[in-house]
Amino acid sequence: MTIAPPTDRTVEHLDRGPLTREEMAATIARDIPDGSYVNLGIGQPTTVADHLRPGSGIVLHTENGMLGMGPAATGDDIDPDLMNAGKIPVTELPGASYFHHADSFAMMRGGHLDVCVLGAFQVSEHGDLANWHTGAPDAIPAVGGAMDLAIGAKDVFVMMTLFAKDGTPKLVPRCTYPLTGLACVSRVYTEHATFLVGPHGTTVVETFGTGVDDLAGRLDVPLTRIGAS
Amino acid sequence: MTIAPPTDRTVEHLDRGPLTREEMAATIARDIPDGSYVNLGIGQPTTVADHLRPGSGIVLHTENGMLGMGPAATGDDIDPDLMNAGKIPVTELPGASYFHHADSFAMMRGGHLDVCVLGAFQVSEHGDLANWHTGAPDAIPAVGGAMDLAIGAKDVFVMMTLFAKDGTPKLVPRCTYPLTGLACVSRVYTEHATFLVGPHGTTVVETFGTGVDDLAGRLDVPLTRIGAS
Amino acid sequence: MTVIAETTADAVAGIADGATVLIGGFGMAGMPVALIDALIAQGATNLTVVSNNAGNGDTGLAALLAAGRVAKMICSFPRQADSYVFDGLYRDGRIDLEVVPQGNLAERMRAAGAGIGAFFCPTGVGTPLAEGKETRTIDGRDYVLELPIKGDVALIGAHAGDPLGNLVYRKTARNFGPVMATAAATTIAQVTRIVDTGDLDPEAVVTPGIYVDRIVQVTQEATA
Amino acid sequence: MTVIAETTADAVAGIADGATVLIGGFGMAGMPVALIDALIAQGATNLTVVSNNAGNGDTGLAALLAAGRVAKMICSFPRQADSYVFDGLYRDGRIDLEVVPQGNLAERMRAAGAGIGAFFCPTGVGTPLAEGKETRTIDGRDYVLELPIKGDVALIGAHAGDPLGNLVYRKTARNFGPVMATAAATTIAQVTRIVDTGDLDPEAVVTPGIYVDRIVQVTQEATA
Repeated sequence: MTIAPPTDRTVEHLDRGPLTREEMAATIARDIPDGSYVNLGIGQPTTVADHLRPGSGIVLHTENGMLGMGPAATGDDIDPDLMNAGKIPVTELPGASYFHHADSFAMMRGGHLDVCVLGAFQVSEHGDLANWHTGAPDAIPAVGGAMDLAIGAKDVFVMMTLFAKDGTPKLVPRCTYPLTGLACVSRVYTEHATFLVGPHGTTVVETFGTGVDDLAGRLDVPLTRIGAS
Repeated sequence: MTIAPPTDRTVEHLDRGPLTREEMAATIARDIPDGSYVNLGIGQPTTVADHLRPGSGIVLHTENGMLGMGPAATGDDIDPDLMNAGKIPVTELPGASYFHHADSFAMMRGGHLDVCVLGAFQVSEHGDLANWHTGAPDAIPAVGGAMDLAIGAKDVFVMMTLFAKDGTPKLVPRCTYPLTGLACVSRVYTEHATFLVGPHGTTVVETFGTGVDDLAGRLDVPLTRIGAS
Repeated sequence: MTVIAETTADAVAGIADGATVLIGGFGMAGMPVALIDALIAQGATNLTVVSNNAGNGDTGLAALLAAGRVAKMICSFPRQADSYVFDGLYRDGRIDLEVVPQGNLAERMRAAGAGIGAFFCPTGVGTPLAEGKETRTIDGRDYVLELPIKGDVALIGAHAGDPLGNLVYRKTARNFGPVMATAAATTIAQVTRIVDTGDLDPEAVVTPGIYVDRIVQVTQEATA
Repeated sequence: MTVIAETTADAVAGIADGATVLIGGFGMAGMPVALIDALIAQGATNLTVVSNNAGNGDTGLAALLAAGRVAKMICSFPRQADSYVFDGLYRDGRIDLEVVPQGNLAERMRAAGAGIGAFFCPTGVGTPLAEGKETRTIDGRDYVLELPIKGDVALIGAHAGDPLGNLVYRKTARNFGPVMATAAATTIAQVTRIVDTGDLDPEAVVTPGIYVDRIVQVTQEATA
């Protein structure tokens, strides 16, 4: 982890409900420092782009070979040769550059990106990530760039719901789904709370519509507070 | 070795003297097929360029990052940003391209060049090359691109005098100088003869001003003839 | 030495049964559809295909798969919304699959092109895709040993090429093309435009002609 | 995030004693002479310098060596007609030397920038420069295991740069610059010209700004 948490004391927002998806995206955008190089994974993480501050100087990377990616393209701006990793047409900002796949993944693997934001099926209390395979025996395995992204930035932020549809926690002592990467996640953003994860375990940064004690009762992961020593 | 020898029978040119340096360069140029990608080592091998056939389509590579290198630059054509590996100003031909050092040496190491022409202190009968260090204890070691070039082409041709100034042969059973590469040379051009070298030993292609039997008496390397079976 | 092929049939002539064929493109960007169509007509079979995906819809790579020509796919992401041709073959046990993380796919081909025998890579450490592979801790970090992926043939799509085989690409259609061009014994490029030698800026050439064996011009109309 | 430095002194501020400094250039092409001069003035010492050569004449890298700031050179070709400064230090035992084949020098820095932990390389097999290194036969060919070379700082020369740090080079002055830019924690580029954001063709950018921490404009006059 290289980016400091946004607060020096755990904050419990009890006077409101859980974050909406939009609010989660905005929270992540708030926490990305100006001038960062950022890769936003396909799906939900892509929406973080809509909340980046104008003039922040944040540069978006897409692993299919571009820095300086702009918003989604519409109408006449759609160019079949210009798409993001989710194969959605995008635009080019001034100062963009193109490079081939080996150079693009060298950029990630070499630790040059500041932040990747990814979705997840599960994250362990120490930052292991499972986001590529549910382990279902009949699933066709498909990893794409997930394993490269998992190790591809100084900070890897996960954006996910805290609980699966069946109510089981997705922040877990140990991932039961096949792993994408070991000890690679530094922060987990959910609708109920934001967590730091890593070698020292899981720390709550902020809660939304709930408190740390309540969350501790719903998760199998020991939770600590920032500034509580 | 991928380029067939220029003759299907050993030829002894007894009605003339040894080749001049110019004639050696011309002989090598004659033996490089049309359309080849070629790297000419610094020093004598560079002169091969002067003898390439017009319209041959041969493209010259310089390991400091260029394909399509033209002749040496003179006068106003000298550009301090455009030089060959010997740091001599050169020119650019239509269809040239530039690339960085890692890409340039990947091109060599990956076996994409057809021919490298190098100088040598010694070559063994099986194609080992010694051309970077005389083994003198007070010499400052300096390898440059020699070891990369030695393995950097489908065919590595050596251009050298057959005997050192003290009269000792430079085509030897086993190199006594520190090696540049193992079993990498496919052909040796000298003023007295051209040899194929490799796993099956040394074969004489052509002689100039001498015969195979005479050469066999002056070298410690068993010599065979092409077409003598 | 680069040859300008008159037709896509000429361009793909001689591809052998059992060949490993690298196919460029990420989604449809950079996908050499005309060359794949020519390969289907050419008839080579029992192929191993290396490509990021495993075909979309019914055209291009999906059509090659549907024709039964591919024994094995090496790719990062076979499963897509419209990968039903591959999905069917896979579930029927009629095609082998090696899933490779996308960056490893690129780097393993880069290694093949660059004469690297193997490399220690941090991607996938501790995951099922590293099972059975040699691992090593270097300078405190864990790595998996990865081997090169060489092609017999590469089929790539580029924007413009010259008679020496120099290529430039357009935007994110560059993707795997330049890497695959280095990794195959024979590289075949379809380009939108063949320009005169000297028309490409030497500073901006992405794939030097040394990597390109055959190029063929395929107009936008023909690929649509 | 790239910072435009007003002066070469600002550009090299903070380089620490004992740092590993990658210095671009092949001969004088691409050599960041103004940055080296600034480094001499800045005063950092006990440096390890990685560069293809070990200085020419009395200026640039040779001047840094002459000032006694370099404890070790890692290079491919120290010995040149005018490398007398290095030669003297070496013969006096006042500088350490690691000689690396030129392509391995480039590839080891490329590995550092690309997150590769080590790689098996065919260059130098069976030679004195492979002594003591791990070797392995892969697919019938022999290789030597080579480790990354990381820099604390890279000093490189480029042609033009924009405020985001994107760089283009000129002709063979490109050489080691793009590789070193990826391999150092802090990359500092001297450029002949700083252009507006958007003025460089995105297809022709050689070093994306992500690799460049500081750029400083040095006019031709100032370097001559």
